[in-house]
Amino acid sequence: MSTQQEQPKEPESQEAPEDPEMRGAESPQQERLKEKEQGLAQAEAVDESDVEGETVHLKVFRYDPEVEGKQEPRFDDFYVPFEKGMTVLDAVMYARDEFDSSLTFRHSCRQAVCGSDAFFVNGRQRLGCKTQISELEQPVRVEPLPHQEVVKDLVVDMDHFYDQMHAVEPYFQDEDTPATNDLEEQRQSPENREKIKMSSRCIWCGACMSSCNIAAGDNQYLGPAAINKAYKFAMDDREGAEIKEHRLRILEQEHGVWRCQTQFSCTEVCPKDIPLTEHIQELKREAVKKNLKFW
Amino acid sequence: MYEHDVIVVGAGGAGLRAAIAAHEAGADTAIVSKLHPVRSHTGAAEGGINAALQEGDDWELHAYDTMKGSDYLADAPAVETLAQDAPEETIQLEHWGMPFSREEDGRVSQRPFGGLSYPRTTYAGAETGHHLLHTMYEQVVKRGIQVYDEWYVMNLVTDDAADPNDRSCHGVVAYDVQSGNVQGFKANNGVVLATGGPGQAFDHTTNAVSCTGDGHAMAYRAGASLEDMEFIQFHPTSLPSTGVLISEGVRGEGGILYNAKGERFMFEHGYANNSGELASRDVVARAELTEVGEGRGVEDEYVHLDMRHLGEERILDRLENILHLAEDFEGVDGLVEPMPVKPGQHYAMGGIDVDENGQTNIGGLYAAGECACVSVHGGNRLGGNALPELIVFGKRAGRHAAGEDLGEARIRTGYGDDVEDETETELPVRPGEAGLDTSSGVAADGGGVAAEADGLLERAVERERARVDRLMDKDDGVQHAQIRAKLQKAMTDYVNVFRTGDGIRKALRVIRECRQEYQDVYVDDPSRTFNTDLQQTYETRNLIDVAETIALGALVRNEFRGAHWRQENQERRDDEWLKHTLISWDDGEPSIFYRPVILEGQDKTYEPKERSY
Amino acid sequence: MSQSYNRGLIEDFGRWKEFSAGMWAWIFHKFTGWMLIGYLFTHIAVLSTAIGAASGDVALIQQETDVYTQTIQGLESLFIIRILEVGLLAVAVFHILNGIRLLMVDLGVGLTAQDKSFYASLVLTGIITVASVPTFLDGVAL
Amino acid sequence: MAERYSSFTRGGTGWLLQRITAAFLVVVLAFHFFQLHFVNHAAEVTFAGTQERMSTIGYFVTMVLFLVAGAFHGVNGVYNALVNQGLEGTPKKLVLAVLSLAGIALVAQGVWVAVAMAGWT
Repeated sequence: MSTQQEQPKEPESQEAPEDPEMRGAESPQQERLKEKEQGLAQAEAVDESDVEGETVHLKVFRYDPEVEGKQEPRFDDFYVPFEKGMTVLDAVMYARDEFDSSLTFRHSCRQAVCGSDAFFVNGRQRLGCKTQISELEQPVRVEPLPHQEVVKDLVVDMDHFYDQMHAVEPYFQDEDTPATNDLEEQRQSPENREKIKMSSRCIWCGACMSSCNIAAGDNQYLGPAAINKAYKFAMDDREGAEIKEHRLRILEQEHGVWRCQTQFSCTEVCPKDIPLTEHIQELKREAVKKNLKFW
Repeated sequence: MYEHDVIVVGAGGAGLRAAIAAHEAGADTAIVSKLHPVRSHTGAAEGGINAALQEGDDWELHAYDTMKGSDYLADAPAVETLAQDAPEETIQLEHWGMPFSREEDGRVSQRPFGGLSYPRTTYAGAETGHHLLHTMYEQVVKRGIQVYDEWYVMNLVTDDAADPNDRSCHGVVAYDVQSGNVQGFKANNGVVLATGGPGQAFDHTTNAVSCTGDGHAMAYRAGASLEDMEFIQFHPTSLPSTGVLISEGVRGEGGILYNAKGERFMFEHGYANNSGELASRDVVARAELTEVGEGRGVEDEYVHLDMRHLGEERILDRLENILHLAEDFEGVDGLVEPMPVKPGQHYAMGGIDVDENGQTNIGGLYAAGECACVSVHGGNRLGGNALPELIVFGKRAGRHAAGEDLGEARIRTGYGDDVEDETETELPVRPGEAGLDTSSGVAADGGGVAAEADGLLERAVERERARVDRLMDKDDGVQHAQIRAKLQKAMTDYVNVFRTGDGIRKALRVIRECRQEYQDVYVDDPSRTFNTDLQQTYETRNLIDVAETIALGALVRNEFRGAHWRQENQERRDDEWLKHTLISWDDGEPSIFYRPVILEGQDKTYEPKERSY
Repeated sequence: MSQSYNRGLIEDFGRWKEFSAGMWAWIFHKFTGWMLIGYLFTHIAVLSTAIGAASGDVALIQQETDVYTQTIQGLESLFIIRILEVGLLAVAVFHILNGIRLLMVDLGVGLTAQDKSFYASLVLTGIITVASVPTFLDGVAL
Repeated sequence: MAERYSSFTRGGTGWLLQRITAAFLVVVLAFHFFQLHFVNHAAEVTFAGTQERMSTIGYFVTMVLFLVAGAFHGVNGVYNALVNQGLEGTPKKLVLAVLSLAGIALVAQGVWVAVAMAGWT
């Protein structure tokens, strides 16, 4: 079954005809909307002159292990009407809802916080919902994240990523926290909170891991996201020195921080602007300091 | 078949908290969620967690503020439980390492929030929900609680005793999204629904695309009642194209709303002569839509939120993330141009009818979080009250499901002696299931005459497998996206901020059409692997059920209370309406009844007052 | 990582056109590193061959016709060797400059300027190489 | 899954040594190049000149350290590059052995050359 999409001749054919029943009571707004529709084509041509035509040309990676014709990966073309503010996610959602319901990708919050929709867009790991179409060269190539097993279309297997995240004991450990019913909080200085602020922003999208050439080669390498997760705890003063040492022991394993080759690709693709390389480097120094007590 | 003591459906804040609590109570607990836990929509919450922590503040003030904010439609036992438990639960989060924003002395910071008489909102930057979600997921990892992520729960398994109050829930049927494998999950003790809000019933919402009211619809069809569904909070400032939320903080810092003519309409058109842009959410949302409706909207769709006059320095210091949101999601630079905003569906105050222990009227079935209605928020939720609800009632539901004794609940659930039947409201169409075959006499969707739990489970699994086969084998018909779009549009057009009897009736007609079209729905994607088409087709069915209850509730409640506004009766009518709207799926056809609000608290009674700030 | 199918050049080095500064720096550093270690082995081998054949005869040494001297000077009289030496210099200078950049990165200094410092290493390498060409090619005939 | 990692911490030591040798090499390599191409033009290198330099004890020691550092830095760099590309198990051990031997042989050969140059044979 081919789902190749021909370029529509008339862009307005994309617009569903207005059902008069669906409209609200007669109001000045409705009348103006009618007027507006008439002048629409003209206005858009002016407004979006910076975008090639009025449609977005998407080339989307397709693969499905059990559907004939999709077992060999291929690229499908979709032509989606452009709207101001349209993101890559909006475009693939449009393609799915209007052209091919089998187009598969993860997405949820649409506001860059759930981390579901990291794709490989025009050769770079990006969040689909956070990437404006108008900033991309066309055709917009949308592929699943590299270095991860593709389950179907844009969906990749995240299990390995989750395993690595879990490998750094990603949970607060402190044996002597006060009882909660005393309502006694642990004190933390605003400076210390500030120090871990960026690291705590990680949304587990996996873009960093996918961009990392070393993680691709060394399957056991913890990867930037997991190390950053560990950084968040290791640098948090609320955890005691002993636990920090324990955390560093996990991180300084052969497949821990040392594998980082400071290529900065993780830092560059991180949609939350977390300085991942910087955090990894700081942990390397911490580990060395721990081993050379006289530092 | 999988078997656990407690099955938690959904892995947002409430689900994770429930799972941790059930695990700590000694139950073998598992989470079944259609998303990996960290993808849950709790992560999008920005504001904070209300908890009376500081000296000078106490839980009674918090309870009072919440009752007032609810427009006296919240039940006092629920509100008082929330206010009493929130401090300890917040401190618990702190002990689990949640990175709260801090004061100079190292204490957790608290800031003032709308409708609160004391600065009691604890927060972690402008991403409190993100930190809450991740902190709790970390604790789930620590405890090794089993998580079935990307398993979509299709239905609950209940027996079908004639009276829903006599039914009990034995588990769920779910399918592994990755492989398409349908399996039963047996719950020896209980099932906790924590599936979040129904925002996708509207086409313009700040909610995630996963917020499809699955829990509401499944519980509803199984015989649990839904409560106060008509109360939907609309946020006045969401971006027009995506519905991404622009925090109230912009107006708090001095951002100004303008219409297309450049008028500061909140003042110039007299919507709120005192507070202006800082009037409560419902007032501002109505003002914006009035402007657009009267022809003063920009592009006939939205208004402008301008913060340029605050100056680059102040904006970068306090509202930096707003700049990113406007840039990333709308392509607008908030430093050089005003940002387009319009009201968007934001939160559902109503939900599955539960008591303060999280229990529904069905034995062994619990609900917590946005999908539940304890009722804490009544007619209108205060900012900062959603997150404490998750942790307080998530924990209670988890503990109770695991078999701990939390004492007798004061709140009643389901149809009982204390309810009042709906005096016939004229309905434009017959709501409820289309093509319903009533001859079989099957009430609950989990169905089958009461039998051994294993037998019920097997039958339910078989039924869902058959349903999947039917949807997949069908080669033509209607696709769910079409139905969903139609439903969402009708809800936004007619059951939005402004509601008229005629409009709601129109919506009910469209919903009926959607139901009929759904009879002909098919799944085009032939693959069993990660078939989101199939999943969304299931979700659309749930949305239809939930949308209908929202519209029905909105139709019968002929008054203006909290977020619910009716053209015909633009005032609060305490004489008649100090009661909850309840809807239950009675043999496939909704029936409506009411239960009085409980205003008697532990030590005092909350007397309804005018809600003015 | 194993793939259930072949994504061809979609991954890794097939994407070289889309590499950013840090990635290029890494590639060049590895590449120059391999060349330098290769050269080190060759260098020691050549020297030891020459030393092995060196007679140690004082007279020959003083006449500068010792095998060692002849080997070195013989090689040095070849234009191709001089060109290779310029290449070696470029390789070594880049490896040194980028190495300094990497040491700074390790110390957490100037991470936000990591791309700029890479370009700076490239430019400096170019300048030093070009500037040293006259010295390297001094006194050799084509 | 932390147990997957052994308590094998040579990564840290190796990483640190790689940096220390790097810092040393930066200086000495620059000196070496300068010495043999700018101060003394390579074309004019004679055994006599070499012997004169090499028989100075400081120069000799520096050159030997230079060799050891270079050999370690190079061999360790090659090894890490291979490990980063996913070299594991027996091949990894084999490569480590071969590279270590090659490194030792290089140092041995180089020291012999230096000694010969200095004329102490």
